[in-house]
Amino acid sequence: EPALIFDLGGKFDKSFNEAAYMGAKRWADETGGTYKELEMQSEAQREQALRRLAETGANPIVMTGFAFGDVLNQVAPDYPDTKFAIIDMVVEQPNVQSVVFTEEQGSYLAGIMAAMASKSGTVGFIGGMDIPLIHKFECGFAQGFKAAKPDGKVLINYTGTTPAAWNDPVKGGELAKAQISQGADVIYAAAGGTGIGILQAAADEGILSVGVDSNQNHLHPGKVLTSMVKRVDNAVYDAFKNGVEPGVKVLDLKAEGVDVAIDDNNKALVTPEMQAAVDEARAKIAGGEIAVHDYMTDNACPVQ
Amino acid sequence: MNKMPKWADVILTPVISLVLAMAISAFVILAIGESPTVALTTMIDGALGSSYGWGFTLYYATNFIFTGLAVMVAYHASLFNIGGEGQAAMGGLGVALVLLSLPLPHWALALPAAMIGAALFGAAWALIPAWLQAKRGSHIVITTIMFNFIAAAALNYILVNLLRPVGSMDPASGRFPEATHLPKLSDMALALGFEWGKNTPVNISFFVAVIACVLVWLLIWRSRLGFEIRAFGKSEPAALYAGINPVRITVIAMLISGGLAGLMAINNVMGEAERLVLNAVEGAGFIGIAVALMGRNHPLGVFLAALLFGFLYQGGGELALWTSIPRELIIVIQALVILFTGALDNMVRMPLERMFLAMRKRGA
Amino acid sequence: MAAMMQGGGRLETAAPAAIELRGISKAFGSVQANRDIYLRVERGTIHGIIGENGAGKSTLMSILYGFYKPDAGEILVGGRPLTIADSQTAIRAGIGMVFQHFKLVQNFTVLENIILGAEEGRLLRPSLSKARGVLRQLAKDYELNVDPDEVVENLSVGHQQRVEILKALYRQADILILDEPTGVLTPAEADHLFRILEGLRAEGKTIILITHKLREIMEITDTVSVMRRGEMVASVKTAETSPEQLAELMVGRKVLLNVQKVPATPGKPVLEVRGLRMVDAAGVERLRGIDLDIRAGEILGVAGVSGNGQTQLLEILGGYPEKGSTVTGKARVNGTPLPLSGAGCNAAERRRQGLGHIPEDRQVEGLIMDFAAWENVAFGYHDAPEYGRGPLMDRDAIRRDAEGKIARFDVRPPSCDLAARNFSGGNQQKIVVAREIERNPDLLLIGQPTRGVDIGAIEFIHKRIVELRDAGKAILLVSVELDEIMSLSDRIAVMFDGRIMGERLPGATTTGELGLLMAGVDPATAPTRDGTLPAHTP
Amino acid sequence: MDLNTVLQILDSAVRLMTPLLLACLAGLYSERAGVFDIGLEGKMLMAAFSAATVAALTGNVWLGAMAGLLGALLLAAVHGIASITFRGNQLISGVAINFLASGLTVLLGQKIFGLGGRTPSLTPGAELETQVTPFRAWLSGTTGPDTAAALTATPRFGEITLPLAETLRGVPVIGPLYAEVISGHTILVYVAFLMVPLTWWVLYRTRFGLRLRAVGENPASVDTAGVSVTRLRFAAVAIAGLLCGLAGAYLATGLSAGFVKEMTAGRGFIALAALIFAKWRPWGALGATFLFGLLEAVANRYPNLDLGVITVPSMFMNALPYILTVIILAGFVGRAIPPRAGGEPYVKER
Ligand SMILES: Nc1ncnc2c1ncn2[C@@H]1O[C@H](COP(=O)(O)OP(=O)(O)OP(=O)(O)O)[C@@H](O)[C@H]1O
Ligand SMILES: Nc1ncnc2c1ncn2[C@@H]1O[C@H](COP(=O)(O)OP(=O)(O)OP(=O)(O)O)[C@@H](O)[C@H]1O
Ligand SMILES: [Mg+2]
Ligand SMILES: [Mg+2]
Repeated sequence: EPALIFDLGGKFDKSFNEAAYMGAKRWADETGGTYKELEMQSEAQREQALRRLAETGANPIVMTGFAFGDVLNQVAPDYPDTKFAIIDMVVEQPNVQSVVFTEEQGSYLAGIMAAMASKSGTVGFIGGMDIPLIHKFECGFAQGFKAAKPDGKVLINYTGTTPAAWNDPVKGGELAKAQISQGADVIYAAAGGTGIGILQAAADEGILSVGVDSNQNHLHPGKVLTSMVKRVDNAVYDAFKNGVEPGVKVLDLKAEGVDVAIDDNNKALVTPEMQAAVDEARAKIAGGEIAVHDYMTDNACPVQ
Repeated sequence: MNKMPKWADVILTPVISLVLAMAISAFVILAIGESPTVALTTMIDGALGSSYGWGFTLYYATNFIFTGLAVMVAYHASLFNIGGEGQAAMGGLGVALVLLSLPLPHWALALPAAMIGAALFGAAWALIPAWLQAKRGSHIVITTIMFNFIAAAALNYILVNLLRPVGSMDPASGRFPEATHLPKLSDMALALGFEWGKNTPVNISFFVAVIACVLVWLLIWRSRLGFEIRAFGKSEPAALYAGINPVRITVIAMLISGGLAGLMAINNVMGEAERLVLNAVEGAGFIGIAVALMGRNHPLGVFLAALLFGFLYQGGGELALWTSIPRELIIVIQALVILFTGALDNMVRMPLERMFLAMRKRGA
Repeated sequence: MAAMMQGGGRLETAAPAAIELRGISKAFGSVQANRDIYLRVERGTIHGIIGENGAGKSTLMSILYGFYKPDAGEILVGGRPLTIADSQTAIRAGIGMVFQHFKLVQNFTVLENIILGAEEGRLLRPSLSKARGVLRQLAKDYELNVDPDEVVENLSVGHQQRVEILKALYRQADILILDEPTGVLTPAEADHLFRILEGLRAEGKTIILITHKLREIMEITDTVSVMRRGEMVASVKTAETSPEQLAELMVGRKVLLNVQKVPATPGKPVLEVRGLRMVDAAGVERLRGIDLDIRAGEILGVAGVSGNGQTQLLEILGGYPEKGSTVTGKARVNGTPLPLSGAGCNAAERRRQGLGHIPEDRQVEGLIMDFAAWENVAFGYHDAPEYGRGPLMDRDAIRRDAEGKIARFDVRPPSCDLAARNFSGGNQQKIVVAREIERNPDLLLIGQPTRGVDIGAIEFIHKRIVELRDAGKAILLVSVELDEIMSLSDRIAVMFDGRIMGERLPGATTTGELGLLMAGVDPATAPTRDGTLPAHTP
Repeated sequence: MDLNTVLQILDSAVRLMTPLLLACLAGLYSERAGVFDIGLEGKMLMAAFSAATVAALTGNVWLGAMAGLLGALLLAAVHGIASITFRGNQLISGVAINFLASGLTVLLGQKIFGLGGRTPSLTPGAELETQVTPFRAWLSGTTGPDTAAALTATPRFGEITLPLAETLRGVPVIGPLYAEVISGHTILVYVAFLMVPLTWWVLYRTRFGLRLRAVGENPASVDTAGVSVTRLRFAAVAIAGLLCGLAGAYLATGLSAGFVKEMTAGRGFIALAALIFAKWRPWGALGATFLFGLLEAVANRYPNLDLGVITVPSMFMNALPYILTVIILAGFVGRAIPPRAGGEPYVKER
């Protein structure tokens, strides 16, 4: 029986935990199988949860979030017969699969679309807590935007410094309005539950927004330019269905791990040129012609 | 003059209150379509049913003892320290800096060093609000709230930009050297020849917390300084008349309070995570307020209340882990326990008092 | 003694009494505060109630006012039975009460305090303007002058009391209860109060007056009742009794109403104060150059209306001048200078120099009300080496010491563990006095030693003060009670407006002369009736 | 910084301060009556949740707001019973209420909507329709289609353009100020601002206000005047509940469109700080909350202050409002004296 452990944000975080949950659910619906899922209360439970699951014989055990990395490094060797998969972090153990996404690539595509949809030449990025992972989104987005509009401007905000930063739609909305008043007409929200407020404010003010992680186009049909989807659901689904292959699994653009979502809700917003530009960039990134810089490699972003 | 025997006040009242809180919790569980009996047995079993459960219960309790004592000491000086959260976070920074920068060969050296770091940083974070209150009259409640936010921001910055190992995704410090890892109670049990609490985070800090309870008790009820703290807390004009310096007492009480909150870090940061992570305190500073108030601002009460909250945390964690009951239910149960044992205790005490008075009258 | 009957005695008259209480009982937990009380108060009279601290006087009156509910008994107002469930009922029945501890809102104006609970309609403005008019009338009728727009906390206690009386009169009270009204008043204020009460009686109003001062009972009441340990032990016509008899009824033994002491034999100077000035935080000069000398073995009494700098003088000498104030001048104890500001100026340091201090307000300064008696005995001396070693305190040592003091000072109940709050005022004061006197200080500062204390305790405290003097110690006694000053002091200094108006010897002065000095008039230099200065007689 | 930027920042400050102001006034009523209230946060959260839930179920924001008031009132009643009737510790009661709201909202939300404690977004769209339609159907079944149609109000508070806003825009400074900052907010913002003079008037010009202030300073004075301390305190606590209700409703149905768990994000505590800062006075509350709103708006606007030599990190700008608050408190505001009987249960006899 497979198992899934969510990070502290919880199953319904409007972000990658929720996406993971969707993947597991899809697997359960399709196969009729059952799985265990755990939500933690505190840091100390990470290890507890992993060990207890391993001891009850769950296999594979999938967990979301970089914060598990350290603990998994300790726990995995004790359960050599159990396979683990960790999302968003590399853990080098013989029974661990590390699934990482190239968020910068997906964000790059979103950046191109934002640049082409923007009339003012100014777009915004709003992140949750100021942590490296979110800078990865920010940097990819900025690169894509600058590639399409070299003299454009990206406004950057982070919501806060406490976990409340992920659940503050009011502040998100206010930050969006602040960016709008500075001329932004497309805003990319990478802030969990806070993003709901950002998308809302953008819709209210009649500008476009970009969703994140799961496809959020439906939240405000015709007002969300696109969503940078990170297919955590696929990763979980795949792990549940096909088992876990130890090693690092990079889910990049080529592997359809990340992408921009285009569906009925935003079709009208995507012009043919935009579609063409995105397709072209996608092909070039896949082919290696465009190398999108990953913030994590040197803690720096080539564009401002 | 006492209306009922002491044992009734100390034991009967809280127990009945607890039962009431549990009854209402059961009702809430029923209302969301789950089984109260399953929930209760899961909680009790998971928290108290095995040495494993106890290991976690005591681990959480250790955190709450420190923050509870912190709130308590300040409270005796009539200072309401809401800043335990920030002070404990800063204590974590102190621990991390000590352990990452000093080459400490053994935990027995590392523990006192880390304790000094934790207490110093926690105390330093309480110093400014204390000084502002004593000298400038800015209200300690506001400043400590503000300092919680400021601590979060500072730690955010320090972890992401200064302490994070290069290339790591995780905004956390590197692991502390192996030699500085604190002995877990399970290891100590093994050394004594039996198995207890395998793989639980409870560690030697628990004993430090217990010793802290005793020391705080000595401080408050047996020392001259404690006498001054309590006297100042009860009446500032009287303190002046007696030659007690308000500025000195305010600052000292807050330094001790902040130091105690900071000390929590030897448990969660040094003992459990063995590195400093973002938001390591996880609200224990706020739980400390409830623990101190429910413990009637006495170390023994703090100890018992911390155990109760440790139980709720661990039992609740088990609920979230192994049943489909949402984890938020635990918060509701905690709230009800705080409400009934802490704020509605007179609802139980008043009828009890009447009963005992009537019994005594009949006896006399 | 014909009209007096022991134990629930009654005075029979035909007309319905203003108030009649029958069989009132009230217990607080296990304490029986009132037991089967009978009391009858005739209309248009002033009825006194006396009794030791804790005898149950305040409780009885609170029951009459609907503040407490009696456990048993019946209340008749104007001859008709009335269930007084709350104060509202009492007010409607025409009962007004001035509590021992005033029930005023400190940061409200006089006017606001007066209309509180008796407003006309939902808006304040009409009530306020009506009250202003009524107040003006009352002020004229009864000489009850207070500025209606002054904030209560800025008023002297005497004026605060006027506000309480006005509150009752504004509610058209026919029966006015005053609980220890003169405890905090100066003699002049007390006289003024009595004139008002007489005026009210002349109007046909009924007054119940609780006091510890037999002089006042004799002076103004028509009838008097005595309470002891929760019971009413006697009710008599004032004209038919004497202070000695009342005192004996109250305490259950004979009481010496006058201090017995031998003439002082002053030794070397202990306290020398020169040019002491103090400007408070608000910039007001409170002390304007004080010079004082006290020798070993003498009591210097400082008389004066409260608020003329006595508090500041005691606080500065005690080592804790008001925050933000500036103090200049010089003071020496046994020849060693006392620092008047900075680090050396604190109360602990003063105690080490041999100063003792009985503060003016035992409940705010002298005691920690929630501390047990034994802790309060150590309060202020908690650093003393005999109370422990190093940073820790030795509870047993302190308790042994406290038990001794409590026994020697006859504190009742003689319990070390009872919180200060649960002692009566007199016994609280005894704890403070015991603590300070038994330290054998070279100089003892005393502020209002017997305020609100019953006569038994007053006798006791006075005796101890004189004993300390006879042991060769210097004593600075500040009191607003002229009787106390006159009977205890070896020399009397009168303070007015931050200055010493003059010094007199108790044998060579009169209360009249002191009263003039207290009002800022020096009879020696005051213009005589025809405007010429009297000749100086050195 | 040009005028436009200033206006935008002020506009943002007004929105950000509104929930703080309402909560601050709530605390003012309660604490002026002598009942400490650290449960502002919880009451706001509960109100935000109930408002969003009912608005989502009925599609009517007014019903939502009513529910918000009710939700907060319920918790206020708990606080009253604990701290007035049973003379419990007011701080503990407040802590408990915060926990209770934080847990109950998610628990109930998950039970009702299955969205993990979130309510559906209150913008017309698929998510909302699935919630509202059954309610309308039920309503037209019981009362006929007319009422159902009448209930098709918006699920969210809209922005109100004040009269002449556009006409006056041309007038220098005043015009844009009126059009940008004063006009164009939801009704609750205006309600909040009107609450300030209203509160002042109630507190200082009415019988109720006089007694309320008295009961917070010296309850015995009120009791001996024959007025019920209990009734007064309950009234104050209830008003506090209603104001928290408005604050919560504003958060969930005015500022944003729906409830998200923990969405109050510490605003109740900031309101408490503002209350102390304001020294428990209505106009002070306006000033203090405006300051907090303004500081946050400024920090939002300048997330990465580039000082040439160094770029101030975003964490610092996020903490700036708190740092400035400490500095201002230390420098400019003297000792704040709380209502004297605050935090003490009133006990006549022990
Ligand atoms: N609120 C109370 N709670 C409990 N016991 C009380 C209370 N008030 C009074 N008592 C008890 O009732 C007794 C009578 O008190 P009361 O205040 O009536 O005395 P009193 O005669 O007014 O004394 P005093 O002269 O000091 O004013 C006290 O000894 C005390 O034990
Ligand atoms: N909480 C209490 N428990 C027990 N007894 C009390 C309590 N409060 C007051 N008393 C008793 O009530 C009596 C009168 O107290 P009260 O506070 O009315 O006046 P006081 O300050 O003692 O007297 P005074 O002003 O006359 O010196 C005292 O004898 C005291 O023992
Ligand atoms: Mg009395
Ligand atoms: Mg008394």
